[in-house]
Amino acid sequence: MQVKVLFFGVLAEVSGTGIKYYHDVRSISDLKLRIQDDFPEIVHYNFRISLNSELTDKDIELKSEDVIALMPPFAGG
Amino acid sequence: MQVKVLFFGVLAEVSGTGIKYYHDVRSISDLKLRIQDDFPEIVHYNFRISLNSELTDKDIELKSEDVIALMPPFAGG
Amino acid sequence: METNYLTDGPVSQKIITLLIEKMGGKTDSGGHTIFLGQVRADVIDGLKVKAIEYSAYIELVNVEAEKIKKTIFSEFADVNSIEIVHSTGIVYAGEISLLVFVSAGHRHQAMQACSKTVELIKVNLPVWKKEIFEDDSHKWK
Amino acid sequence: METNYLTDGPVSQKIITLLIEKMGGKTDSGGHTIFLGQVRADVIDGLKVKAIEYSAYIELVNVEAEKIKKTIFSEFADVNSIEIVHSTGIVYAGEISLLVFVSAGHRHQAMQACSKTVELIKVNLPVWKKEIFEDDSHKWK
Repeated sequence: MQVKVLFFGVLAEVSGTGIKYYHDVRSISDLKLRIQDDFPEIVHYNFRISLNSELTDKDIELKSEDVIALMPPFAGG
Repeated sequence: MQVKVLFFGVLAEVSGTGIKYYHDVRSISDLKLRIQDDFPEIVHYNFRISLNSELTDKDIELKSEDVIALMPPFAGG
Repeated sequence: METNYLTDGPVSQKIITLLIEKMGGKTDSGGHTIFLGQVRADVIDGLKVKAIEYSAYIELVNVEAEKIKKTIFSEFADVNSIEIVHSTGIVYAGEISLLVFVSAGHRHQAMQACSKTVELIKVNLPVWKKEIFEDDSHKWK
Repeated sequence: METNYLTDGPVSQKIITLLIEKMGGKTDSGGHTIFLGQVRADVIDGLKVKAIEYSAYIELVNVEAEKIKKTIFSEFADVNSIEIVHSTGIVYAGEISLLVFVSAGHRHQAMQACSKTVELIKVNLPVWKKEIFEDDSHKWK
């Protein structure tokens, strides 16, 4: 299975790329650890998670084709 | 001496004309009585008075060239 | 008589456009709040409003509009500019009869100052309106 | 992706003009309140802001903007329409990056609903900004 991870705002810069694919991730908490391995400095940033365009703060099991977004505090206007 | 009286809003219609000149009026209260003689139905309307573009509720003595306006409640916007 | 506050007929799209362009130049403004008052086709005692005819005491409008601006500037330190345009004469239903345009450094004062300006206009601006109905009868308000 | 809520670059004069024309047709509206957010040439640590680059999570912007409109319509019964347009990409100082356009039967709800819509956008719309300074350095906000 493969999920798509979107990095927004300053995290797009931290990740070097706005999009990254991860394989064989079980859950959101699992994914977070994997991302932290790739980009250790991400621990310095606050962000919220959305799963398939829905904000969530739960640790949900992931399935193939899921889209997870890492979103720093919004700053529109 | 002569003063100029402006009738606004519904009072323009009541007075039949927006402007009328009065001669030899001593004060605002004197003027009000004179206007009431000319247009008796004016007693049925609320209005405020301005003297030379300044709102006033005092009984001021009038002098030649004074401009008095009779203004029903404002209804802008 | 010259005035910055009254316009003959409806407040035109052109006036609004020019104001927005003018305000855009000011790079210390972070927010503009614009209120547009529009003539409604209200139905009163079975008759529909076709237009409103506005009349104004021009000299006093100028005096009172200046006072309103002074009040707003003194209450809202973040406000950079205030524009007020009110119609005189006939304005048809669906057309704009009042524009208030407030620019400020930040959004809260832009909103609050615009709102307060509109309220002060309602209370203090010597303007009168005559509702004109579809059958050409009328009613003073 | 198609969206009603995002525009590439600054919110143009043309968008504003079209909205005002569109709203004018609705003769049950007595007031429109328009908020325009503008990029300020702020000076931060001695550097002047030249532009802001906005980025957005488009799919979620659509979801959240719909939610905001639903919230406003349910709280303000007198509101007839709500339009939201936010910029993506580069917007220079003095240009408009946000438009909120609320029409209502009467002025109080038009003002309050517009104000609340702007606050909800600030909190809920997934948009990010990068301030770009005169020397082309930048800072995320």
